[in-house]
Amino acid sequence: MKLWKTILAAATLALATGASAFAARTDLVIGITLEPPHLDPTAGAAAAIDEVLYANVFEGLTRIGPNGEVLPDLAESWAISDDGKVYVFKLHTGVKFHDGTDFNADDAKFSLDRARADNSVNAQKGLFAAIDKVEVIDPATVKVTLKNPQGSFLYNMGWGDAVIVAPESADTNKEKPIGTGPFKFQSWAKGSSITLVKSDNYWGAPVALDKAEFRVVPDAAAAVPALLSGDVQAFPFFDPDSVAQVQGDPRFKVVIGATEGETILAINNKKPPFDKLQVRQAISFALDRKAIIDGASAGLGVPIGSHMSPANKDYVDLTGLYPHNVDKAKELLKEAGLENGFKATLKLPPPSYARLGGEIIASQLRDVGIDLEIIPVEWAQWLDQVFTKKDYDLTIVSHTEPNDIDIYSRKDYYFNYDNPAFDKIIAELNLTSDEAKRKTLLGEAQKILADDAVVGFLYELPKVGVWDAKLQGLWENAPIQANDLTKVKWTD
Amino acid sequence: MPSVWTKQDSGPVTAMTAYLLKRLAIAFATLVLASMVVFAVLEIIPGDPARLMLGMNASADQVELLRNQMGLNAPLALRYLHWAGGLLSLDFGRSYTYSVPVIDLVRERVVVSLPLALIALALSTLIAIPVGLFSAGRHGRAGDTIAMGAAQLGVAVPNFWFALMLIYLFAVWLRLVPAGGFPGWGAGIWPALKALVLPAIALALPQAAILARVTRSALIEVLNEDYIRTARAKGLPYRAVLWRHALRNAMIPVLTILGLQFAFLLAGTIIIENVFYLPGLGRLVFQAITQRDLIVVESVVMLLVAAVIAVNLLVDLSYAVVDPRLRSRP
Amino acid sequence: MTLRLDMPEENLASILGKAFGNRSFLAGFAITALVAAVALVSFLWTPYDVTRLVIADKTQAPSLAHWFGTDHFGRDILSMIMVGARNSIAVALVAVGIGVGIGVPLGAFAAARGGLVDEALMRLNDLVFAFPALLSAIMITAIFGPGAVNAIIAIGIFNIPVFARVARAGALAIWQREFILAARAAGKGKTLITLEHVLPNIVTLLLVQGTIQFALGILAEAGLSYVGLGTQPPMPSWGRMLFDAQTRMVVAPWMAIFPGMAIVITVLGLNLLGDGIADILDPRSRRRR
Amino acid sequence: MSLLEIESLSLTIGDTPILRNIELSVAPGEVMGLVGESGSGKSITALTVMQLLPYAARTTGRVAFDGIDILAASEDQMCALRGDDIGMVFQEPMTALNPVKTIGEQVAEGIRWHTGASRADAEERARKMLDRVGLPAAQFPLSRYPHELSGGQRQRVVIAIACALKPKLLIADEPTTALDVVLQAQILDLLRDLVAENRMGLLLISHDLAVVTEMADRITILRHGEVMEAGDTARTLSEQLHPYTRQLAQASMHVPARARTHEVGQGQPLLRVDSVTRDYPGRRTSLFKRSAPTRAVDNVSFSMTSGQSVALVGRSGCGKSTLARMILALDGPTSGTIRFRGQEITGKSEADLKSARRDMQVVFQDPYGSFDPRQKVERLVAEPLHVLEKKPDGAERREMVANALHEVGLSPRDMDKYPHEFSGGQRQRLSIARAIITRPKLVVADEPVSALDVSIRAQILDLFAELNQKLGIAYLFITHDLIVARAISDEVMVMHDGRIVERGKTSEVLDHPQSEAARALVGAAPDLHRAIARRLREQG
Repeated sequence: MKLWKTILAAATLALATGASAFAARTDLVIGITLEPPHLDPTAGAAAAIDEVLYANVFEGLTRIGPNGEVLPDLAESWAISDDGKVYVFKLHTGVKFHDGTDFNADDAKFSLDRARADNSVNAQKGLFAAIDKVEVIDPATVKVTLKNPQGSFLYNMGWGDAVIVAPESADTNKEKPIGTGPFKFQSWAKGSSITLVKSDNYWGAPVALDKAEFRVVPDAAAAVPALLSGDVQAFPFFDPDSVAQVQGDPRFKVVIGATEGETILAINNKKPPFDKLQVRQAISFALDRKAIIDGASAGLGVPIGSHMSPANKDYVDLTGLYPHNVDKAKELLKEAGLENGFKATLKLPPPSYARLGGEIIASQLRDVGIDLEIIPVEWAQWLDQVFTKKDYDLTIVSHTEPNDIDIYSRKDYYFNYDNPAFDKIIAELNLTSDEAKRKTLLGEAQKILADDAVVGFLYELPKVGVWDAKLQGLWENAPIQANDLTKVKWTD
Repeated sequence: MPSVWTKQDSGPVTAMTAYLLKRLAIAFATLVLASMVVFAVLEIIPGDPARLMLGMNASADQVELLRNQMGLNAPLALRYLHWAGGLLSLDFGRSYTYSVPVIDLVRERVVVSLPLALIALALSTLIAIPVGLFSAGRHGRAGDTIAMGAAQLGVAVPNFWFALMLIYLFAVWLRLVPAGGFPGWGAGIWPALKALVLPAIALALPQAAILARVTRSALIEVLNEDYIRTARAKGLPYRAVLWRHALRNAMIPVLTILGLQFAFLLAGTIIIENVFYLPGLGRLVFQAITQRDLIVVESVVMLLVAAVIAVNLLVDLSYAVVDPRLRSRP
Repeated sequence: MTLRLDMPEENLASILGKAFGNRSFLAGFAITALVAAVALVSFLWTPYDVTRLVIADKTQAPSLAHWFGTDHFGRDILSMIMVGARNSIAVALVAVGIGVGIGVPLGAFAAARGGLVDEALMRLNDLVFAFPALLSAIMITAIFGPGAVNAIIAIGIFNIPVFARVARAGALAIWQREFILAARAAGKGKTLITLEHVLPNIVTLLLVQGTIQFALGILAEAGLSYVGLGTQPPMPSWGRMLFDAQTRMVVAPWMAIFPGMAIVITVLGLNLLGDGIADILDPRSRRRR
Repeated sequence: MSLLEIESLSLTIGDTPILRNIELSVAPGEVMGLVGESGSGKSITALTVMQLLPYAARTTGRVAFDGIDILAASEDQMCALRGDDIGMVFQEPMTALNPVKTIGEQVAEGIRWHTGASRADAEERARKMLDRVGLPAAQFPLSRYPHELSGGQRQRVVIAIACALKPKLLIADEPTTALDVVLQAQILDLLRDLVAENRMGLLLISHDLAVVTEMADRITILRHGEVMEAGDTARTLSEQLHPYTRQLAQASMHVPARARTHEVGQGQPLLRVDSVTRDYPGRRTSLFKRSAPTRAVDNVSFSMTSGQSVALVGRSGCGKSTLARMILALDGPTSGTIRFRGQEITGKSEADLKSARRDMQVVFQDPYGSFDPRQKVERLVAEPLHVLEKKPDGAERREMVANALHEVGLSPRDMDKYPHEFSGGQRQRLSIARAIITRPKLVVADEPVSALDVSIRAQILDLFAELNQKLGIAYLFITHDLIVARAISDEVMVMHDGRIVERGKTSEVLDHPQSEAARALVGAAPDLHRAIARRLREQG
């Protein structure tokens, strides 16, 4: 390895001369599993876009911090009216886009209006649904008026889909992204890698890295050798299943963090016999979460009892509700008139948590008499058949969006779950910004979902990061799917 | 039966031209049929590319809007004609997922896949022909048995498994070459070639084993021909007969297999490029299939089919170069 | 007449005699029989139940309890290889069956009819050959859903032109023989001649091609399963086992080594068998691949 | 001193003895004829001299060429001898030349290899040599490929290769067997002249006693790998002291005894061929044009009566076989009609042809290729029963097959054997049994004895004659061999370039040919009687 030799030579030189001010390495190759389809975070759902660009190339009014907190970004401060409907953002000045154009309130207004327009192809238009109007007060001030108060508005503005783009470059961002961040886009070798370099005219604190390459390593089988051979120095989202391969190797740091990914065995609540509560509860009793986590996630991941991350401050521990109990599960099936068991299908999307977990769950449900046929599907088919057409019995998926318990109240959502009591709580929650009140409501919501055994709650998807032991500053947790490189540096 | 060789033929040149034209016409017809098959098959794929591009949270209206923008709502026949017409002018349309012209994607990938296939082909030929010659020359003796035993083993090894073993041996253990990835030709010829070494070996070895066996059996068959005896009766030693008389006559089955292997190599790159995560055509099409990027799948498959047809045509023509009898064949 | 060292057609006894003298045949037969026996035994008995996952026993190295170790779900790899043999054989065999069942009649028909019918069928063959087989198999299984049945169909489709071509070439050679003229002079039609004279005389050719396609079928199934498009869990398959093994090469290399060797040995056995049959029946027969 | 001297040569391949104590010598300028039936070891003897034997062959004894011990010579020494001092001509001109090299290259190659001559010099010598063997550069440039030449021309090239360096010994292994009689005569003349010019020794190997008698000064007769008799050609063959020599000579001249012959014009014709023409489409020369079609059979008319035996003779490629196929309704004429027993058989469906097929059967040339190797004799012989209106049941069928086998001199027990268990002569008997099982009125026999050794041939001809007498079957014999025609036919038709150029009583046509084509055929045909007579006359 030429690169290694260079480093080695340099290190030896540094030792020999005893120079303490030796400049640390400033380049980094980061492995990502999925290649972004394009490079415009405001025009696509793919998490891979954010993984490369969020906080690095593009910035929003606010941003999400390493632990899920809302931090100021292009807006250095804001004021909220008492009724919670008007937000006035004070913007940083002297900020330039990478193409040299200035950033000001017009760009902010343009970005928000573009995202919520009728012909917008923004994948998260819901984030902007509450906005009534956006007004430019002066070049450094923008005022946003909501139709109704929204507790999560500041958080929403921190999403990758809400980053600020310039009217001059908005249409070409897919190929050549122009943002205000500390890194600017250099090149994209399709199917292979995307390279970012340090931006010289960055307004904020300077970054340590000069160059960052995001290399696409699609499957875990290739990731391990790439890491072992030094081709790639960091995999912030490493397949937990492969973690044993590098654990114990002093060259690497394995960092287990939390994500907002509730991994669930989703159940089609309207399809018999899953419309029966006993059947769904029987499934919950049949699940041995420890075995699933051991087998599908290398023992990493925290069991959950409802749709909420254990890291969340509003989390309620409901895992004791359905302990692993085969006899109880059989009993419930008998109550439902299915003592002879039944057959069903289990559609599995590509990620290893689903494919591996699916095999284990199929084996566990077989123990109580439920015979599952495993059908692996690609994401496209999953979106089409399961998510859109709701043509499924059971499926496994991780819901990685943060604070998304409201999905159970959505009409026509693929769970086919309909509970007016739950909907009422969510509606109330949306109008509530009082923290204590919110906590109570969220607790109730979690309880209802667990009682109804809407889906089989499995575990919180761990965020397994593996990177060179000398690398510092990568996120440990993943409140959102992003690789924020602003604090990353090499140590010696 | 009467002799076929009559005197009134108008010479090998026009016969050759006619043969060429006929082959070209057949190749083109095959291509057109293939394009229909590809288009028809891919149109029944379940999965909506528009939905995929927008993700889980998009509304039906947004999806419909995008479908219209992408031209997915036009009638089938019209879409086929549009697509096929585009192919002819090398306009393959725009990728659904990358939203760039497909031709650009293809151009970026071809510079990986083509050198890979060519290196593998060269490697397998360079291994196979000498081994075949060696074995045929020692027909039935220990050297032949050992070489053919090795070839049998080579044929039986799945190339992806072989690739895995190579990675762990040469990249992870010995760290001689990268475990995968491709730095791009811009990084210099040597690093780029280095990245292609293991994949090329993994692709080439099973093919070399097959080719060596074919070369050997073709040579042995030719060595039983009467004209070999004539050449021996001239006083040429065995080795000279092998090189001067047998090899060229044994080329036809070898060329046939070489042509077939090209198709194998193209298909083999799909798995091998995935194992080594090389950004080649194989991985492009594999990803495109999973992402339902139909336009890319259609175009790349057509390109591969066209390449196979072209190579077969080339092989047909090379028969004529090797064998003068075919030059005057109708 | 000069030296005629040709061997005219022979009887069963001499064929058997030669078979026992042919190393290639003996080795191939022994290996193939072993694999078949293992597959058959797996119906009655395996050391462990391959459908039961014992997560607590996952990725154990080979030991007396588990000769080939265990996989990531704690299943016994030896047992899985045994059951996988059954699956590989079934997929490859049915795929060959599709090729023979459709390809041979087509090839024989083309040879018998000649002219435009022949030309059209052969062009159709060319069309299928123009598609890289593995790529198309991946496409087919990806489109119609991964699974053993679709894998069989995808592999089988590409066996059709192979057998059609071999059957046609063999049949054309038979049609040139004088005994066919004799049959025609006896007033027999093309169908009858094909059934009575042509097919029995190309059986050996098809047998040799059959073993080759069988071996290729096993490789193809492994390839498809390896990219996750072949046989689906909980049914174990060798390619699938390699797919599972590839992410665990460092911690559990036995997961990759043993199934890989199972594939190599089986394919080797079949190829040796095919070579042996070809040698025994016709020392000059050209092998096709 | 002899040029080539073979003393007590024995050879085995594996455990099978092939040659036993062969004694043979060739002096410079002498022609030695080596005669024997198939499997007698003629070719192996020649290959021993060349040291081109199969790996498994083991030799004992002594073979000396020009004082060099060939059995002990190294491969390098042999390479120096082959092509330079010993040349060899093989039987099959169609395959003896490398199809991908020009004739010039192939002739020049040996010259360059042995003399180290420059390319230009070697080509010049090759040109001269080809000119000498009758292929002048004006018509046959060096750049010709073998496939552009006819069989006879190719054999001339092979001779040019063998004689290019004026070897001391030329070995010719059945050099004319694959050629028709006219070409055979030309090639033999050429060989004779070359031997005389260069005082070469010639070892001429042939199964044809007549050919050897015409060419050889001395003769060695081989059987089952042993020398039966050797000596001066004329004396050996005229005295016929050894019983095997006598057997060979008599079989070569055998004429079956036939009680009566049939004349033309008795009653209604059995077969009537009216202006039949058959064209084969020409080669495609461009996308839209074809060259003129090849006319294989050109406006042929004739008729045959019941019980008559007619021979159709002609050089290879004259259209005999095409005509035969059309008579058998295996091929259709381009124009003209063929009637069998008054019924038209051209353009009829298989079902309509059934009655004609019952009365018309065929015997083919190759006793190996004309039986499906996978079927037993019973099924093979019974095959024509397919055309009967009422299909016989199993027992009836076996009885009919048994009868047919009996008639051709085979045992009904043979019914349960496979064809490979029979010798070539026996197979031809099977072939005849198959032809007569439906009691046909006409049997078309396409070169039925030309693949057989002379002694077997005599027996088969007897069988044909016997069946003709007993069953009254008419024969149409297709043959290039005038001796066969003379032996078996009442009438002869001579075919040339697709036309029938002469027809008449067998003895008249063969003794007093009128047409040029017939005269050429008769003149070129080797005749043992004539040859011995001439030898004796020359020697006084």
